[in-house]
Amino acid sequence: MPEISLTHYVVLSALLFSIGLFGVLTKRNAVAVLICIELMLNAVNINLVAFSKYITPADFIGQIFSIFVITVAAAEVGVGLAIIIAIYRNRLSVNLDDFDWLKW
Amino acid sequence: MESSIYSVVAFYGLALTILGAATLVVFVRNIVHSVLFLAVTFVAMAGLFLLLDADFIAAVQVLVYAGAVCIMVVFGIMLIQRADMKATNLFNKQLLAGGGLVALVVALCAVLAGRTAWTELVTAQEVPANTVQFIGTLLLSKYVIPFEVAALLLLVALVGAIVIARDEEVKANARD
Amino acid sequence: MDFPILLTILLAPVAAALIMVFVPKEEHMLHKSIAAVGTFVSLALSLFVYFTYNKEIGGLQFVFGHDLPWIKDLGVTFFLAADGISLPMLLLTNLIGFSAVFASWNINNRPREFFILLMLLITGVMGTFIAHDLFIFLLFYEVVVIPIYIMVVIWGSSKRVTKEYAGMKLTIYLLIGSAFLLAGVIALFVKTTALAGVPDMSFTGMAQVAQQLSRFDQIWLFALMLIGFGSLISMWPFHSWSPDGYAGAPTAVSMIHAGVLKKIGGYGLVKIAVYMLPVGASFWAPYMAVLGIIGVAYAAMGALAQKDLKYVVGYSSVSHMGYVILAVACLDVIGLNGAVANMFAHGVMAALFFSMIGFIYEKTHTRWIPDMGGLARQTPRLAVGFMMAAMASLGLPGLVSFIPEFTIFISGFNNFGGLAVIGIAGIIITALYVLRAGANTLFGPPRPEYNHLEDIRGPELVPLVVLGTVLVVGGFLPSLLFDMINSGVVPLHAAISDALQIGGKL
Amino acid sequence: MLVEFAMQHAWLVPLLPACAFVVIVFLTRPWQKLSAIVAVGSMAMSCVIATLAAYGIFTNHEYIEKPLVYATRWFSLGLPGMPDLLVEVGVQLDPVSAMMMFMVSFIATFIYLYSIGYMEGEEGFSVFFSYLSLFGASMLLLVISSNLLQMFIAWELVGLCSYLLIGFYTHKVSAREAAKKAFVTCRIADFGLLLGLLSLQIIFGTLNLVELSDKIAHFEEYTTFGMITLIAVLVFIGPIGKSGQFPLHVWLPDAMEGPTPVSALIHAATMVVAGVYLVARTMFLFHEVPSAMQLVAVTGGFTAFFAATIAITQREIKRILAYSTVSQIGYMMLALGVGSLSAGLFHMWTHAFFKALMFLGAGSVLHALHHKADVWEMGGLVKKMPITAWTFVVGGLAIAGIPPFAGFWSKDEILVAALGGGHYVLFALAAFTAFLTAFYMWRMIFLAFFGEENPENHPHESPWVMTLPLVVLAAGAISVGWLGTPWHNIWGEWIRFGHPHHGPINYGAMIGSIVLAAAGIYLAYTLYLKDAKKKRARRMAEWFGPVYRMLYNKYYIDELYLWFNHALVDGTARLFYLFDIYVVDGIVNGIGAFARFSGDGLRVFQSGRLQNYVLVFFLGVLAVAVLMAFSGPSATSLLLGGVK
Repeated sequence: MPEISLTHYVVLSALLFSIGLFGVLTKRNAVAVLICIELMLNAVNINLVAFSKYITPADFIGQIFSIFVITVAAAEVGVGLAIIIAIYRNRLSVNLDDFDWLKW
Repeated sequence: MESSIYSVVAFYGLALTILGAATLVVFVRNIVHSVLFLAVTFVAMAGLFLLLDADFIAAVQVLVYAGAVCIMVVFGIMLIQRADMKATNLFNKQLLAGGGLVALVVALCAVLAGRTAWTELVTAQEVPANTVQFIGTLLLSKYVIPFEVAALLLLVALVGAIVIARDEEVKANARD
Repeated sequence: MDFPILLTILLAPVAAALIMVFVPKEEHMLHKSIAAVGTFVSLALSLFVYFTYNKEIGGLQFVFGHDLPWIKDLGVTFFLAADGISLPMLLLTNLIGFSAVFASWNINNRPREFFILLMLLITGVMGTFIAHDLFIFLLFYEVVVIPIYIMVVIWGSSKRVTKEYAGMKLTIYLLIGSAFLLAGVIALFVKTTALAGVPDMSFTGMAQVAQQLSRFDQIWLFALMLIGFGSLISMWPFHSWSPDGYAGAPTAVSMIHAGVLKKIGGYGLVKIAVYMLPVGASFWAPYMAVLGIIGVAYAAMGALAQKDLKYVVGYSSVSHMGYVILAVACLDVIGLNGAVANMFAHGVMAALFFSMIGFIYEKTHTRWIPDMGGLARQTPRLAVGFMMAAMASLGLPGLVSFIPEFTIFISGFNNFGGLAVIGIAGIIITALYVLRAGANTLFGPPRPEYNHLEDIRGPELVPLVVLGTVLVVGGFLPSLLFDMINSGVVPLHAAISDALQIGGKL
Repeated sequence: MLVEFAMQHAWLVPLLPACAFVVIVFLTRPWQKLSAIVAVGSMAMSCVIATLAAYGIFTNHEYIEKPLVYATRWFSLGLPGMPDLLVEVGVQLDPVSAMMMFMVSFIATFIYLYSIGYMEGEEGFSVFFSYLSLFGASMLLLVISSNLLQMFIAWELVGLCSYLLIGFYTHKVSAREAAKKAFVTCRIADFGLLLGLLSLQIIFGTLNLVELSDKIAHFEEYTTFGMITLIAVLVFIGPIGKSGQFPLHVWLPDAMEGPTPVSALIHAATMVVAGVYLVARTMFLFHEVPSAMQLVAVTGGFTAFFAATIAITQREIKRILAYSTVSQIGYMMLALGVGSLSAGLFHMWTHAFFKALMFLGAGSVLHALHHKADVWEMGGLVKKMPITAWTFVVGGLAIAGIPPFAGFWSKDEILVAALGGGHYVLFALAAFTAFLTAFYMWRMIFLAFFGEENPENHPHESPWVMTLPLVVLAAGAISVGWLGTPWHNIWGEWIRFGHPHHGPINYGAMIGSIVLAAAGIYLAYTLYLKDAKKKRARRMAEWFGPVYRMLYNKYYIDELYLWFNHALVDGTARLFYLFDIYVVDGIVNGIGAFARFSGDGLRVFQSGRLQNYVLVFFLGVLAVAVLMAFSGPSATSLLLGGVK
């Protein structure tokens, strides 16, 4: 009987994180990058909740932490989108390859 | 420890959905489709949280991510993209380097996951049945300061997002 | 210990700067007046201090804040004090600072910012001269560097090199110099604290311990300090910032820089490096003498080849600082007296020179000597100031710079013999380039394009009057200057000799 | 009573003109006449005090051996009780300085007076008088100095005044260059003098004249003979420059660019003889070193001859006088060098009168002819300017050495001294120079004042302020030599170094010198007046073509110096400058460039793309994770800063 252990969740989380990271590194569209960051944050949430269940079930540390992560993620999406819109208004583009201003 | 066959099946099913949808998020060429698969991922993840006895998180997940975030992203896309949504979500030149890096991350994670003695960490304790009550109590007692700070953060993000995204003309009008 | 007069002197320009912050920026005249009042308060008080200092008793007087901890664990106190070496320098700073305000009277590009920075600059320089704590000394020194950069880059002028280059070179050179200095000071601090057990950053406290350091330690510590102070005083071969920097800087900065800032190097050499590390100093003295003499001859020759007035004076100041280094290397009473006195004399002279060149540039829009001539006819008062500075530069007796040079020659000739003769021969080359510059600028047929020029008048006369008076009075009454310096040098020399007797045995 | 006062307050003598300088500069500059009155008045008062003080000195034999010294501390270094360096300033009165003080103030008074007429209507009239006052003050300070450093200061200040006054016509390029040349040439000489003074200070610990003379009398206790010789030579370099001796004489003829009263005062009567005065003052030093004395004598004798040969061919009236000055100072040096201080200073004394007279006469002529300076373009001026001409003739007779005019007695004494000392070559040179002097002086006089009038000129006699000094000085040029006749040598009694010298009267030398002088005048008379129509002079110049050209071009020494200055000094300077820009500064800029280039190289990694940075960031994260995972707790604790 294959039992679902902590390891399964951790591996799932790692894979999801990797997919998100891949997207962050390789997508051109700024919105896509933002989405992929959400994926990475979710991967972390899986970890947190899984640890909460298997290691400290009574303390809810993991769950509360993940609530804060969700909060931050929401805020991040809001501000991130605002920035993207502002940039788009100036440059008429959301292609990250067009933006290399960090050079200066 | 709970180990019904349903939970095993449910886990694999949800895990496959999550990974599959996430992969599609990254690989589809239309940004709107990406967002759609993102919503799928989020919903599947809510199921996963139920499996992990985290009812409240699961609810929040559906409300915040699947609901608010996805809708917001779609609005964002509507504001900034052309009418034609084909080939709006392409890869850049870093594809190979990114892939290599991700492979390394995966490999490292695999090695670490294999090496870590998880069983020593795991307790036999059960998750209390009513999670919402505990979380509510904790958030307003032990974690009240982070909670308030988070509230403040949201407020600042709200104001900030408006300020950043607001149009110059709108600003000029507002001044008049 | 009643009225904190040194602190008042130090803070008067700061107060002026603070007031200026709250004055609307269109009020140009008001800004200039506030700056003038601020520097005048400092000048008047420092004159008062200079003449009430008790030379019979000597030592540190007007002490302030020796019990005011700044950083307790490092033994740093906000220790201000004046002795016979720092008082002439303080007076010099204020003389030049006061004149510099009037030399910049015609600045109309952001005068508020200019004068605020100028006040900070003057404060920083004063602070280095009256600080009696090594840390505070360094602190004030760093305060000085930044305003200079900004002032050069905004109000400077580009000729052979751009003002950006000049400002950058000046700043970076001085910062690198001060990095060596800082390394030396930190090492010195670590060594003395290890030796004494308690940290003490005050000059006297530290010196008492430092003089006991082993010969080897003293030698390498002194080398670090020599590079640091050497780049400040533009010792050959660390001099190349000086001509370019002065050429790029606005008049007031050139005046303060050549007049007093450079002297921080010489002052530090005497009051910190030599005083604390006499054994190291005696080891390096011959090398210093050689570098000083090279500096004298080399820079004088360099000045001879110049056609830009500011470059002539820039090289000439390197040349004059060579004498100071030679004098410090002598390590005897006459030499040290001569070194400090020559710094004072050169400060007055260089400031007058730069202010006059500044006016010439302001009026003719050129500093290129072949483009000028006959200005003595059109602007006689300017010519008088220029010639006074020129004559002081070539060490004409009867002006303030002769006696210091004479004492340096005595001491140098006594200690280094034939080598010093090369340095003394510098007076011939100096005469040649100074007279050439003066003659070709001021004399000869007047040029019609300068017929409309207005002579300096009103506030513009202040630098000439103030500095010119000092030049002449100091020339005929050298005891006014030398009695003061002597009261500081004699105890310092006694301490050095005692330490040399022990010879760094520890 | 008054004499007492004057002797005790001799410091007023330089102070009064100094005050006049200040007053003119700051107060009376706008009022020309007032400025002139201030200058002349202060100098006249100085002259009165100087005369009284001199009277006091010359009526008391005691002061010959023991000078009257008032001195005070100027500054000192080191402990008050036992200073490392003590410099005093003071007044030293003895026959030598009293004579000089009187001479300078007396001649200066009349030249100031003359200047009122000469400079009338010139731009910068008041400034001119302020400079003159400053000069008077400095020169008198030099004369009464009790200390060599004080003397050096005054020495340089008179140099400054000379510079300012030579370049007084600031708009003239030639004046500017001449002034510069004068200053720099003197500066080179002063370098030597300064080294000498430094050595004296270091070895003997004092620069006070009285103390020095005591110590140098037994210098063996302090230093070696070689050193003292070197010091004497170094000290003598100063006078070589200031007094226009070969090879630093080049500035003096050029100095004639200044207004004529300046030439008379500074470049004939007073400043240029400061070198002679300095040697006289430091005779105690030279006396110890025969070889230095020899050097002084030879330099003087050679310069006397050398300058006279140049003077023969010159055409400008003031240039001829300038070379004559150089030549006459050579005589003085010769006298000092052969050991006769009284003869040297006696010639200085008489020369001051007749040479000032001649310069003022030349000034009067130039004033009348509107600065036409070529003697060949003058002629017959005696009819229109009788006072100027006849006083000039008096000067000519005096300088040529015709008795009983002043120059005869002093020149005779020099010749006798040279002969008495056994310096036969120098004697022959000096005698021949006497002949040349008579010749070129009278050549000038015949050409300028006699012969045919030049119809282009419209001369007129000068006003009384100019002719009065001429007459007074002419009287001096006649009579001042009677102080030192061989039969009754009052001069030698008072002004001497060591014991007074009473040799037998050498009638041979006396008659010989009269004959030579007469021959010179006669030759000039035949060539330029009697047979002027025959153009013999022109033909002689053609016969001796190369020699004539060489003399006319002053032996090409100026060209040599100019070449040296341009090619060598400027070339070296240029070289130094290029070295500075390209090597020293090159290293500095090289370090800067290194930083910039390495920055440029590293900038490649700074793509500016966000995702690029994320990639690198995660590479770093990965590396840290690998390190933490596989290298055990030590690395982990290192990374986490020791936190478990």
